[in-house]
Amino acid sequence: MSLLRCEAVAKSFGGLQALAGVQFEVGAGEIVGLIGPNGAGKSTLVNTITGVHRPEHGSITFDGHEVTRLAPERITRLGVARTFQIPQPFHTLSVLENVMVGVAFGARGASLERAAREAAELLEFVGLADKAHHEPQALTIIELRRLELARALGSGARLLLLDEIHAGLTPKELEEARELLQRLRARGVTILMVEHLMQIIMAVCERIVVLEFGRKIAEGTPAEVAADPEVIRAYLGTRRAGGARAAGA
Amino acid sequence: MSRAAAARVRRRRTLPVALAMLVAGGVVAALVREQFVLQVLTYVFIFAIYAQSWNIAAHSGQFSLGHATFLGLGAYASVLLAGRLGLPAAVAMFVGPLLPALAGLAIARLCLRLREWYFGMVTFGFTAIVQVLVVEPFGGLTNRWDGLDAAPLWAGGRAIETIAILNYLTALALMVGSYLLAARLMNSKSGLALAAIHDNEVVAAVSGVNVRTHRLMAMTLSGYVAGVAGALNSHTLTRHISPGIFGIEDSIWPLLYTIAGGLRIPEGPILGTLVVRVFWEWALRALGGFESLVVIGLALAVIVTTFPQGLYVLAARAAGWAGPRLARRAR
Amino acid sequence: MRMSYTARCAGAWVVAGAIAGILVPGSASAQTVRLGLITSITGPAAGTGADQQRAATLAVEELNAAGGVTVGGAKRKVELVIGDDQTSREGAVSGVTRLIVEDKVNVVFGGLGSAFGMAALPLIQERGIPYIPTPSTPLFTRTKDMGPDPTKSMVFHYQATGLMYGAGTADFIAEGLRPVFAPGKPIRVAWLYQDSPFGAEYVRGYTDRIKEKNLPLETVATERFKVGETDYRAQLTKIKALAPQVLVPMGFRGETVAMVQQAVLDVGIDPKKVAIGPVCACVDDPLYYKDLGKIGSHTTILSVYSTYATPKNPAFARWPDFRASFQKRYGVLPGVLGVSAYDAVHIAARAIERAGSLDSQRVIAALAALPVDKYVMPIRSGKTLFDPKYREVDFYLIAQQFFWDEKLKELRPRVVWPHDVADAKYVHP
Amino acid sequence: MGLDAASLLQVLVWGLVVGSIYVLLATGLTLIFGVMKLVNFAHGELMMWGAFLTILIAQSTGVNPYVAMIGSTAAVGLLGVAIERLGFRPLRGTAKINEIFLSIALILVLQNALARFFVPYFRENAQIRTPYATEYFSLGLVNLRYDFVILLAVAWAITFGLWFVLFHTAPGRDVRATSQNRAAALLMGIDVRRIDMLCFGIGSALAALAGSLYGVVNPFSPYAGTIPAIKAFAVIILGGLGSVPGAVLGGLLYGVVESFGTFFLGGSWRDAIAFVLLIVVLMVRPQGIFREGA
Repeated sequence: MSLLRCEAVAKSFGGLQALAGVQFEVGAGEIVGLIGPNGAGKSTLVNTITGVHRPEHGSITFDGHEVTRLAPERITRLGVARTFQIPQPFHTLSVLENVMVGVAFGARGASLERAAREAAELLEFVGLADKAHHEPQALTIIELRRLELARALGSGARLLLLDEIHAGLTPKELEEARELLQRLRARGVTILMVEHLMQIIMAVCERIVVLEFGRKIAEGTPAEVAADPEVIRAYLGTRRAGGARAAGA
Repeated sequence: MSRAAAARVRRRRTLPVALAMLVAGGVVAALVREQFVLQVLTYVFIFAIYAQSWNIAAHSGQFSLGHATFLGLGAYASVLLAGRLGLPAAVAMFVGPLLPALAGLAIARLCLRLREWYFGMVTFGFTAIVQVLVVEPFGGLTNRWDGLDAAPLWAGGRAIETIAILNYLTALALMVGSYLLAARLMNSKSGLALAAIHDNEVVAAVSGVNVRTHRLMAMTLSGYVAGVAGALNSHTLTRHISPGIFGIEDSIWPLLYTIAGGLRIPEGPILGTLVVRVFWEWALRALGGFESLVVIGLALAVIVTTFPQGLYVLAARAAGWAGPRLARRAR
Repeated sequence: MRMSYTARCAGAWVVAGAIAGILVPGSASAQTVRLGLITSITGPAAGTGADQQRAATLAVEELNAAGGVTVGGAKRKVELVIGDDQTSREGAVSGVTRLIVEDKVNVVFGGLGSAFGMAALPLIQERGIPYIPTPSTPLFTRTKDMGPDPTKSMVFHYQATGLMYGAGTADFIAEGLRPVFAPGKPIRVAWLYQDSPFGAEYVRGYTDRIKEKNLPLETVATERFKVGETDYRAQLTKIKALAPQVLVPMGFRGETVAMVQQAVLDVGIDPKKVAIGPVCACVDDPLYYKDLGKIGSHTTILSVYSTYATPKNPAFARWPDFRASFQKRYGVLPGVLGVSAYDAVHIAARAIERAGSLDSQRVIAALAALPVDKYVMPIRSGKTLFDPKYREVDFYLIAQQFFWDEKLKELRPRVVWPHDVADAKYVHP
Repeated sequence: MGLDAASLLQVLVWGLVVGSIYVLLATGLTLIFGVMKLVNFAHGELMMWGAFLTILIAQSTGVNPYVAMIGSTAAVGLLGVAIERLGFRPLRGTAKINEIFLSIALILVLQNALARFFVPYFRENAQIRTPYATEYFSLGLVNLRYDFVILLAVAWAITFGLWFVLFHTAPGRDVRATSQNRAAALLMGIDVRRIDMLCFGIGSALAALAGSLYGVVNPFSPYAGTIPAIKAFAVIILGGLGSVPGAVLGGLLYGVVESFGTFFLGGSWRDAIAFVLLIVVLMVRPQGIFREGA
């Protein structure tokens, strides 16, 4: 049974068609990878699913609810949460308060006291317990990503959209991240992850959706996708052209 | 460790600070016989309320450059209610500000998609527009540039000194009230949402915060509080209002006072207004003329370049009260 | 724990309050007669404020040179205390407050802007301090707050009002300009005036007078501009298209200079076809003659005090002496607002002497009963200085026409109206 | 009521003249905003310092005021550099609103320091008198004073010159790079602090020039700069922050709308009408005319 369903989703900026009729599903409990060259529309898709952008065409349903034109906070409260490619913490709030925002206003809508308790637990879960009262500026990039993850989890996510949370990690850190993903899955969270690192996609994802120029060009298991001639062409092709057309994050 | 830390978040002591302000204000009233000092302090209290209203909007990231809209509308509405409908000033003072509250709501609604400079400039523009509206289409009601005399809050029959003390105490009480309101708000769940919106609206929204409602709420509340300050000012100190209130100056004061004291800290506007205003009066007195204003400007420049987090954080650090949270807020 | 926090907070706020108390010094001296001049020392009107300050200082020096003021048999020195209204309403409130509650002056006088003076009026009424305002608005003594009995008021307005100027403008246009520009027909008049209480009253005085005397004046435009505006071209373009025969540019000095220049040079209103003026008496100041330049030839001004001309009538007899002493003391000539402040000092001193006391009520009574004396501003009525009905003064207005003086490279005036004091006829260019 | 072609054309000319001054002010502001992402509200005070220094230099040396403008523009440019070094640089990285606070403090300092010297000389107002003050020629329906022609020529020459420098020279490229991405510019070896200083200096110099030209056609005082400068902010917001074409188009639009607003609605509406325009435009395009949506 599918948790998230995107049907013919289209979105353009000015003259640029960022998404042109994207169609796919994510089943409950799955870990799905979303890949594609720079400018393929991955971040735009994440933004569209979470309500930051409104699509011109198509429909998005989450858990049976039509969410296509809902405000971002409504979608979040239904159980969709995300992280950002470049971590964007609330910089005047403490690490703990950052997570509290998610707990207090997400699907659970907790009181401040409960939010503080649960946020502390989540920080423990992502390994930031000792930084609870630090300011986000004091965190490393990896810690910031974990903070984003905790905030997203705090909002009661059943579907988690992870936007390139593995970029620039060392092998050891990658291993830790992978382990964290497994633990997330153990909590029953469905994951749609945008990723450039094929290594982790191949290792973690059950299914992969490939975008190019705003269109889905392939979908399937890691092995199927890796063998798809379209995908190979797209990847080799854009390496040369360079990533000039970055869709807005 | 983490649970203890979590518990600490909620512990911001506002009631003792409010009580302390009341006590200190009362002590000053009892000891100081100098009329002029009382008058200056009454001004400080009223403008601290006004600055607090700006601070509330700023806490949600809505940095208004045209707060005089609300100050002025509150004053006009209250003065007209008292003058034309014969409402007691004490009642009009709280009913009238519903108009600026509504204006705050309307402006916030129109400006939902705007932030930073865009928001600031549009709010500034509204002040200029409201001024023309007050003068032109509503000129019959508002007496155009002649302005209106405001009914006194504390009626005659009493000695002038008594009225001055009553004005002082009223302003003090309302200032403490506005402090409690702001402090409670900032420490509440809504306050957390406003802070999140201040930092990043998109992330706040995808964390489940209803950005729209909170922005509207903050500006409506801010408009109301600013309106009360405007009404209080005209019924106690100036006793006269004119469209000049919708000028640049009155939009600048709350910003100046709040930032000097400590942005997004409920104590900030109060300390800022007190210190800046008293210094201002002193400099005008001691030096006089253009030189005094140059010195005031230089002093303000030094304050902001050396203590960009404001005087409250400076004072709190000196007294050893400041946690990291306080420093973060003021950034 | 909690108590100590409260105590610490309270301590901090008390310290802050104490700093407030220390920083704001208090002073009072009972030995002198203290006259408080409220005027613009800072802000956009500071230049004219300085003129008032100089004129008032001159008057105080004259009084003290004569030994001071006799109060109850003893001579007391006069002390001038300056309050700065910062050219703003808030500034006026704070400046007047300081004069009254801190400096404890016996009389408050002076001021340039009607709006600033009016903003401070409630304070003065509350405290019952004798007040001789010199801005022009008649509201000082005509507001309903003065109560049904104006003789209880403590305000004595010493300046020609906008209403008087407006009426004088209508009279001068009808008697002085119409015979030249529209003999036998209604004359077409366009206004460009300051959007302020002053401007509004000025126009009100003008329209009231037309109605009252049924004057053959047709008002074709009443354009306004905001105080501080420097570009009047759009309004002047509109006025030009309406083909008026008289253009009345009404505003402060800098505004008037710019209006006349922009009308003639930029918009192309031809002074040969359109009479420009009379401009407001409040601009009669040496700088107006200097700044306006040759472009102002043949324009007119309605004056209550002239910088250079002296009409042949006893009402204007004090002008040459006053100009000489001011010039001697400061090296420049005063403007009309300086003159009113100078007079106000003498009036206050005289009233205090008559009262024989510094008690506010007695000084007010003495002011109300003052007879005419030889002051500089020309007074028409003769007997009583302050009109008992409104406590205004009926000043003698004259109209002057400007002519270019090639030797001085400046404009100089000739009195052209009213006809009984005129020393020249109006010249059509 | 005066709806003839001559009047309308004349009003358009007044709008373009005022608009050109807004363009100069706004270009300076947008240049500063581009690299430093800050707005100096004391821009109008720098403007009036420019006008004052021009009149001072012209009167004391007897040179043509248009020549004196070179000196005053350079002097205010240096003043701008000093303000950036001593004032705005220490505030980098703190709350944005602190920069507004500082510029308000600067308004107090610059305005009153100017008034201190200005008032004894000129009292309330001064005007820069050029040798051509009474010379004009007729362009069919409209009259144009030589001073207006010079104003338009200087304003547009400077604007195009700046555009050329920005888009066709190496320093201009550095400025644009810093404007687009400060961190990347730093990595590319651009001395962004020098760019800051340079742009603040040039922006201030443009303000001084705008003030001098303003002082030729209008009376000015130490207080006359505040409103034009605020309108110049509105202009760059209207055009899109950091956009030079936006500043140019916005400035002209503002001048013209203001002029016609005054003509049709009356002088009371002069300031408000321009803000109505701003608000209407921002309701449709929240990011201004010439800026891509975020």
